[in-house]
Amino acid sequence: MGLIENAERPNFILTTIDTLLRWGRSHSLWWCNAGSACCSLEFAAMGGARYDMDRIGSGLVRASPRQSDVLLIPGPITKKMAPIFVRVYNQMPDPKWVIAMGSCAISGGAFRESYSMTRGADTVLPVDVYVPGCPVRPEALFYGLLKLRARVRGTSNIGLAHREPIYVPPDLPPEWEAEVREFLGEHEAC
Amino acid sequence: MIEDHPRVGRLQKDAVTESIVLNMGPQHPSMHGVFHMQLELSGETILAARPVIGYLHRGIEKLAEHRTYAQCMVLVDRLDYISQYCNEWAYCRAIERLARIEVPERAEWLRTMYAELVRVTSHLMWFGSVGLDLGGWTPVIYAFIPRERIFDFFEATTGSRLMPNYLRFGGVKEDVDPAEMEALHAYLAKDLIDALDEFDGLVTGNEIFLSRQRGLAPMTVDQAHAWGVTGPMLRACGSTRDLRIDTPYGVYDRLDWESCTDTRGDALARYSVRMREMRESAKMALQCIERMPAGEVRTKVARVLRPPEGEVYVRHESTRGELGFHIVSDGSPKPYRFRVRSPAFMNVSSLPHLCAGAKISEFFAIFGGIDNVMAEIDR
Amino acid sequence: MFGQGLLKGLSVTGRRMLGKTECDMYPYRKRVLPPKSRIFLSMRATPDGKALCNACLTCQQGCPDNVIRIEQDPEDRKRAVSFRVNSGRCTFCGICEENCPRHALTFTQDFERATFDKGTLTYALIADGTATGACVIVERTEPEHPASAEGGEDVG
Amino acid sequence: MTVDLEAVAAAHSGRVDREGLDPAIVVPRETWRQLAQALSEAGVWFSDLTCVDRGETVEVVAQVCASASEQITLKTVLPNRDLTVDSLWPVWPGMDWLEREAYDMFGVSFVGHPDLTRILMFDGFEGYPLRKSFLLETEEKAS
Repeated sequence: MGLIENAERPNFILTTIDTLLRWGRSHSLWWCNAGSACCSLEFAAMGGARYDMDRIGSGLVRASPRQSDVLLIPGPITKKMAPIFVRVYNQMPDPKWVIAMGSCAISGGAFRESYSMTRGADTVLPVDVYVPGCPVRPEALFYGLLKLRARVRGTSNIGLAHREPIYVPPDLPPEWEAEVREFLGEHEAC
Repeated sequence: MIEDHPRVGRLQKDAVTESIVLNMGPQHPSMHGVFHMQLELSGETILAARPVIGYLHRGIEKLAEHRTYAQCMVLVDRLDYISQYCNEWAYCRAIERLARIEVPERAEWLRTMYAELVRVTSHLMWFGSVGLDLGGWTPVIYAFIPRERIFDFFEATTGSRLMPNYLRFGGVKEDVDPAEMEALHAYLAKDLIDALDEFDGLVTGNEIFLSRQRGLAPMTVDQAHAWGVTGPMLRACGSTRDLRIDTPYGVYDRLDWESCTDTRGDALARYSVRMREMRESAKMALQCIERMPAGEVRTKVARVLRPPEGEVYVRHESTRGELGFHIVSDGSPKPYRFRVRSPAFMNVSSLPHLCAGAKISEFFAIFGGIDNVMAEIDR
Repeated sequence: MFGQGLLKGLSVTGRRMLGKTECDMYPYRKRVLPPKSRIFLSMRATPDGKALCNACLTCQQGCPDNVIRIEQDPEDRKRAVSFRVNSGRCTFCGICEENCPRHALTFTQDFERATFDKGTLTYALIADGTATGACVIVERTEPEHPASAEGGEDVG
Repeated sequence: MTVDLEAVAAAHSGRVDREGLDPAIVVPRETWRQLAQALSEAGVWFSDLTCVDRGETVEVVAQVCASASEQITLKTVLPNRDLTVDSLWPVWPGMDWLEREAYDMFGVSFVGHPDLTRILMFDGFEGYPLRKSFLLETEEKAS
C-alpha cells in the first residue's frame, strides 16, 4: 500500500482506491484494549451477547497493538502508566484512532486531583472521540464507535507516510523522556 | 551415534539453558487490567515471579481525606467495580459503627440481597475471565447473559449499572419497587439456575479444563494464613472462615445457607467453591426477597455527618475475601485517615509462591483463579 | 469416558445457537432505559423557559467532582444567571439530584453524547437567566415538597 | 481461643488501650516484633497493617485476629524524625506487601524486610503521599 501512503499528489485512481480502502477499514475496526478500570468491564459487556459489536465488524480485540486500529482507553491514566500508553500508541500502525472512554479518561474524573493521575488522556495521547459516562453504558460506547466510523471514512490515507512516525506528547514530563526517546531509537533501528 | 552428527552433537554438548526474564503486561489482555508480571523462566518453567502493581494507583486513600463521608461513597464504588454493593456496605458499616447509627430492619434485608446479587455477578465475571485465560471465548460471552439481566435490576432500582451510590449511612437510598422485585424473583428462581447449570455443562465437566486445573498450584491452610489469603481462595483449602458466619452482620444469621468449602486447595477447588457460591448467593437473595419485612429503609442522619473522634476497623466478607475499612475520625466532616484493606491485594501477593515451578501456560490458569481486580489492588 | 464433558459443552452451545437471540440490535432498536437511570443531568423547567433552580448552590457545594458551576444574579440571589455542567468530569453519582431542595435537578436517559470535541461536554442548563434546550419541560411550577432545610450545612 | 490482652501487653512493656471501639495493645517499637512473635505462636493470624500520620508521630497499626470473631489492634508509635521499626515479615510472610505499601505511602522503614521498595508509585516519585505534610493540588471549590 506504499503507493497511496507515499503519494505526493493525489489523482483520480488513487482517490478512488483510497475511498474504497476507507470504506473497508471503517467496517472492520480492530481494538487494542489497554483495559484499565471500570469502563473496560462495560467494554467487555459490549462484546457480550446483548450489545454484540461483532455485528458491525469491530468485535476483534487484539492482544497486540501492532494489529489494531483503535486504542481504547477505558479508565484513568496514572502517571505510572502514561509512558506505557504512549508506547502502545506508537506501536500501532498508521492510521490509528484513540477513544477516551469515561470521565477518568476525559478529564481525570473523580481522581483528577490525585497525586498519581494525569488529568485526562488528551494530556498524553491525541484523542479522537470522547465518550462521557462513569461508567459509560455499552450503548453509549457503541454510539461513540459509530461516530468514529464516520471519521474513519473521512480520513484519507494519501500522504500518510509523511506523518511523524513517533508521537511525543507535547508537554513531555522529564521522567518519561528517557522512555520515549529509547523507544524512538528502537523504532528507527528496525 | 547422534552425537557424531556435526550440528546435533555440538548442540547437545555445548547447549546451556539460560534463564530468561519475561515481562508480561502491564498492557496485556490476560492481565485483568494493568498488571505487570516479571517472570524468570528456565525454558517453560517459572523459576521466580515478581508482580509489579500500582499502574492503576489513583490515590483513593488520600483523596478521601479531602471529601466528606458521604462524598467518599463515590470513591468506594470505584474501589472494586465488580462488587460495588459489598464495598459500600463495608464502608457504611464502618461509619455506622463509628457514629453509632441504627439501621432499619428492611434496609438490612435489602443490603444483604444486593450484596448477594453482586456476588453472583462478580463470580460470573470471574467465570468468564477464567474461560478467557484458558483460551476459551465461549464462557465470557455466556457469563454476560445473566450478568446483564441482574444489571437490569440494578439499573431499574438504583439508577446505575455499575456505580450505584445506593447505600446510605443508616439504610439505603430508597425502597425497591415491588414489581421489580417480583421480576427478579422469577428470574432468580428459574432462569439463573438454568444458566448456572448451563455453565456447568459448558465448563465444569470439560476434560481439558479439568486436566488443566486439577492439582494446580496447591495451597494449604497454614500457607494461606501466613500469606494473608482470604475469601474463596482460603475456603478452597479447607478452612471454614467466612466473615458472614464468624462476625454476623446483615441478616445472614437468619438465612438458610451454608458456606462453601473444599479441601483440595488447588485451582480446581477454587473454581468449584466459587461455582457453588453463586448458587448459594442466588438462594440467599431469593430468601431475602421472600422474607423481607415491610418498613422504613433509612434513618435520618445529618446530611453532613460528623462522627465522634475515634477509629474503627470493620471486616467484611467481600466477593474476594476480607475487605477491611479502617477509618480514623477527628470529629470533622472529612475522614482523618481512610484505609482499605483490600482482599485481592493480599491474594495476589501469594502469586509468587503459587506459580513458582509451574509452566508458563499454567500461570494464567493460576492467575485467573485468584480473581483479582486491579482497581482494588492498586486503590 | 473421555470426551463426554466436551460433547456436553458442545450440546450447550448448540442449544444456544438454535435458541432465541439475546441481542438488542442497538442502533436500529433502542432499549428504553428505566426512568431512574442516571445518564445526563438536566433541570426541570416550565414551558415559558423558567428553570426551577433558585441558585441555592447546594448542588455545587455538595458535588464531589466540581462539576456544576452556578452564577447567581447579583441583584436577586435566588435566581441563577447561568448553570453549567461539565459532564466530562461527572461521576453520575446523583448526589446533586438527591440534595436539591426544590427537586429541580433530574437525570435524562439520553446517552448518545459521544463527541469529537471535549469542549461540547460542558453544557448549560441555564444561560442568560433562561432554561436551555437541555432542560426537561414540566407543567408544574412549584416543587413537589416545600424546600426542606434538613441538615442544610455547608459542605466544605 | 482467647488471648489475655493484659498479660501479653505487660510481657512486652506495653499497655492495653480500651478507649476505642476495639481493644488495642500499644507497645514501644523495641518489642514490636516480639509481640507479634508471641501472638503468632499463640495461633493469632494477621489481617492488616497500615500507618496513621498524627503530625508529630506516625502510628503503625496492625489488625490481627485471635479467633474468627475476635479482633485485636496492635499499635506502636514512631517519632517523625526516626521512622524505623522492625519488620513483621519474619513472623507473617504475608506482611511483605503491606509493609512495602506503608513504606511507599508513609516512608516508614521496616528493618529486616527483604525487599523494601516502592510498590504503588513509580520509583522516581518523591515524597510520601499519605503523610499529612504531602499536599494535593486541589482545585478551588467554586462557591
